[in-house]
Amino acid sequence: MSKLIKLFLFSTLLALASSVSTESAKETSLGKLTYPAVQGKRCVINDTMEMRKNHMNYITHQRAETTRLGKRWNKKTHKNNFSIEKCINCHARDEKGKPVKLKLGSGKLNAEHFCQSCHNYTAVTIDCFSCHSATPTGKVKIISKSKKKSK
Amino acid sequence: MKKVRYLELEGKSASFNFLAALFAGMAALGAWAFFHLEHSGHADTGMNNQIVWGLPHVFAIMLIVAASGALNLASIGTVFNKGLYKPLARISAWLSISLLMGGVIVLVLDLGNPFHIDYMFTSFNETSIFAWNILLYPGFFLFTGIYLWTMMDTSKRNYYKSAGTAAFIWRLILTSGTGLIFGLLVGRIGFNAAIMAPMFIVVSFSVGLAFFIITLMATYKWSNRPLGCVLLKRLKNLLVIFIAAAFYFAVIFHLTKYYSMASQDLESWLLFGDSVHTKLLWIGQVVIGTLIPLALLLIPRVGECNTAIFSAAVLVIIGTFCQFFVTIIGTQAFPQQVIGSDYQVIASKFGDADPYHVYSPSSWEVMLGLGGLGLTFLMVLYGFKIMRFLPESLADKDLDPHAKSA
Amino acid sequence: MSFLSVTYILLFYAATIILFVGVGRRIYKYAKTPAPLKIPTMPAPTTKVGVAARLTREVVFFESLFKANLWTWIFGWMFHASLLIAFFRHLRYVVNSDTFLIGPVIHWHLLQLAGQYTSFTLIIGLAGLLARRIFVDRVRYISAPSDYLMLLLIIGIGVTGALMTFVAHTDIVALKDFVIGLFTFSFSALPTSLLLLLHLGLVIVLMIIFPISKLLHAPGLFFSPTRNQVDNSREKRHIADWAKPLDETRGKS
Amino acid sequence: MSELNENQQTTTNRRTFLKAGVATASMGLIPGVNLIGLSQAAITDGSAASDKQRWGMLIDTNKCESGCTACVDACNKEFNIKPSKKPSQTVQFIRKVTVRHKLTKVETSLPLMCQHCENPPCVDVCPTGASMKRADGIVKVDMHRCIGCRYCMMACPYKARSFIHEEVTEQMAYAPRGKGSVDSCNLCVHRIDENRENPRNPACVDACNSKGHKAMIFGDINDLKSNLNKALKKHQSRELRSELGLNTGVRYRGI
Repeated sequence: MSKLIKLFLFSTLLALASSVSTESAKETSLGKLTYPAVQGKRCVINDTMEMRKNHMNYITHQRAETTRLGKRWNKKTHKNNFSIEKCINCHARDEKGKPVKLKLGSGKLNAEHFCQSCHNYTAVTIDCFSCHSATPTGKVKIISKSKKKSK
Repeated sequence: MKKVRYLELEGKSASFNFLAALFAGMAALGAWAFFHLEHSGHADTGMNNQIVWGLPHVFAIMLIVAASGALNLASIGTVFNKGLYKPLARISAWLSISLLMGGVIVLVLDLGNPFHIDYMFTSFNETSIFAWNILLYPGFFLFTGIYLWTMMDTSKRNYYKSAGTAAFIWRLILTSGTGLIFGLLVGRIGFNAAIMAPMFIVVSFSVGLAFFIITLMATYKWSNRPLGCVLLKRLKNLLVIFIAAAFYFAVIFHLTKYYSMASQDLESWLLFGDSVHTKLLWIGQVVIGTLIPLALLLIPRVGECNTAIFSAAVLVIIGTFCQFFVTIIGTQAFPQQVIGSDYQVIASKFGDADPYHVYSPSSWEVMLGLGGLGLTFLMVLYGFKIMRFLPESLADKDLDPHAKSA
Repeated sequence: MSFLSVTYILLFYAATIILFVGVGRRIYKYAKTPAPLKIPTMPAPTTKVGVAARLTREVVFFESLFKANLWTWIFGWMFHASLLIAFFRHLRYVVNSDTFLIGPVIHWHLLQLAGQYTSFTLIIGLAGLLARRIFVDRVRYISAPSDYLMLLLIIGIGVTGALMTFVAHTDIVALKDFVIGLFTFSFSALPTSLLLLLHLGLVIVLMIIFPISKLLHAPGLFFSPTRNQVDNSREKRHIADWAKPLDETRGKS
Repeated sequence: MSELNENQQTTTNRRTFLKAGVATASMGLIPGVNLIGLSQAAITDGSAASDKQRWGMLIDTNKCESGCTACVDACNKEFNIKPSKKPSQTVQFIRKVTVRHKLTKVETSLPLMCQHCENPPCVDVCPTGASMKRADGIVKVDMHRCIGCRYCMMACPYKARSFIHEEVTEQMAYAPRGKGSVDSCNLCVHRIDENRENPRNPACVDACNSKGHKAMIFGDINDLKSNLNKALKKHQSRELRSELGLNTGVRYRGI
């Protein structure tokens, strides 16, 4: 047992020494992903980490209220509108604001699609788009050319 | 009465391996069909917006109904204290569990969104008899499982009778529930009838017993175990009564439906029309499923304790299949009265004016149904191999001596 | 990169080395240990194919446990089957949606749905095994602290995993970056979530403990003479390797 | 079961169901656990559909032209419904039927769709509560819960529902619809929810009006000032399959 402990202590020291060199973050397949910012209102929750973790909780909670009780949030004025339509409308676009389709011509899922990019990376299937439209409608105004997705 | 010894099947014979391969193949077909339909949607089935429940449901309902009927033999032994049947109780209970598993699997795999199945338990709609049925199935597994356990574990002998009674009551509720899936369809003239519940129970008696007889005779024949004629004759007499009772209920059902003006069109089309359902009803249900089996069982002849009983049981299953086909699909096939009894629809793009809706099942549906059947018998086969369900001998001399005089 | 991330990275490498070297050594030892006698549990298969089939049944269904003790089998099998599904579900941290595994090998959607619920069956199975050690007198008597430790350790892993699925989600994109980083030696920070740290910490402990614990029954099963021997003692004389020279000298004399 | 249960059901999805138990067990143990259910309670500021309203329709079959399918076409366009490969599997929300009175032999043409019953059999039979009635009387399908058992189609006296047999592409953003679920007319709920005080007509009604037939009047039955309420008071109307006592929201005049 004492051997193990020694090994760990040694490892930790090594870690501290090498932590500087491992600092540079690597580019994963996600690193390439860009999406435009939309003019005016900020996104519902301006916290990428929070949305990455809990987007389904926000969506599922509100979808029950919308579908079953008829609670709809004004698409333009309400900031806490988690309708999937609104998500898609801003996010499923390329840098020029053009809609990005979820499925490529061959029927294969498009890893460039905003939702699919992460889901593709983490191999989690999406159930939403068997019913919901995954393509934006209308137009959005783009202010910044593109924003690198922060790691 | 000798103490009954139970022994597993050895499971090494060629016939065993052949059957195992056959049933596994059937189950694999079912799985293939499921994954195909899950991918392509129900577009590749013969079901449509008129015939919304098709062949898979016929298979599923028949297996589920047969499941509760197969438990009958165990109930007669335990609840009604008929000693002759007690050695059959384990086979009976295991067969019923297997049949229910096969049926429920088919029912579930036919769903449009099988991956939403968890909502069945998390958002339960208490006004839906279907939702109640979904609770009744696990309950049946639980009660029958406990019952089986009390039979096999001698230390739990004290609970044997109460467990058997509970399973018996549960199975009656279960089959009533299955019948009421159709009996409570207020909008469909062809279903909506209280008699559906008892009719399903009586049908379960006959088809469940038929499945039991086939299983018993085939198993004992192939494993070279003795199976006495006295026992078979008792089963034969039971089968006669059940076939007759099921037929009686069917007659009353069709009679009342025919007598009511609301459903007379539908009934006269079913009984005297030119569709496949009429043929299935008369040739399948009446001739093959009722008259021939009754003749086989009742006309005195040599060797009646073997071939005749087995054939009759097979025919009863075929007949019951036809009956459910007509009940489930035939009733949907006749255009529904959508406006009111004072109006007749003469033109519609949605088939309301058709003489009847045509249903031609695809091979996927057949495969799904056969998959359920395959799974059932795979479970039966391996259950017999792994567990001590089968009495070593069911020869007359080894059974309850009082049975002979009774 | 934080001190915590670096620690976990190093611990993972250390644990992996310990696990593979340790288990490898054990397997080598098992393989070298002679079986002096022909002792397959009867009835045993008489051919090598039969032995393979028997071992397969043993691995997949836990056949002998089924025959020995039904309760233990129910909980044990439930736990191991859930563990298998959990393993497949965790594959998403190393492969992406384009993997060849999806489709013909694994029905991903089914796996995700099943995986959520098997976290419960996993915990229930382990809880049953723990209850067995606590409440069955005969088993309690022979239970060593390490028996409890193993159960509690895996229960801990299961519970923290389930909590991350159902209560406090983890940023799995960042987690995957971390895991991929371990494989490609281009390191990413570990997302700081207490549950995740606990979960991974317990996994590391399990990996380290594995080669010196009863969990070695996993590879050990394949080397157990009662299971892996052919019942051919009449047809073929069985001589252990170390006995061969002795045997030869005896033959000559 | 009605009101209370409806509200309960909306908040109970599988996640929260399972979460409740786990959360209770873990709250004391883990600091920083974010109970999403609690944090979200405050952000719902849309208003729910109210039972003070009941949406319905009066269809005057005298004004309905027999060859005209404007309502059906408009519906198919509104929901982007395309014909299936097998015609019998095509989705239909509304259809035109021609009926003949058994006694008088008078032939009448009328549109037939979900009748938005007060006591809908489809809602009673649905095992998961996916088939549902909103507080304002709209009967529709919550596809998130629909398991695709088709029992509602068996139960509906009007054959108003369709099963979606094949994959759907290019759904309208406001009207999700997908393979394996059941769907039906929802009175264009997306139009109603835009402004419940003065909603746009459903697509079929708009189409009928623009054709000049004006055979369909849509509105709030409970609103005494609505055209629908006035028309229903003025004219004798009937519900289809009235013997079932379903109290439908869609009424017919002239048959």
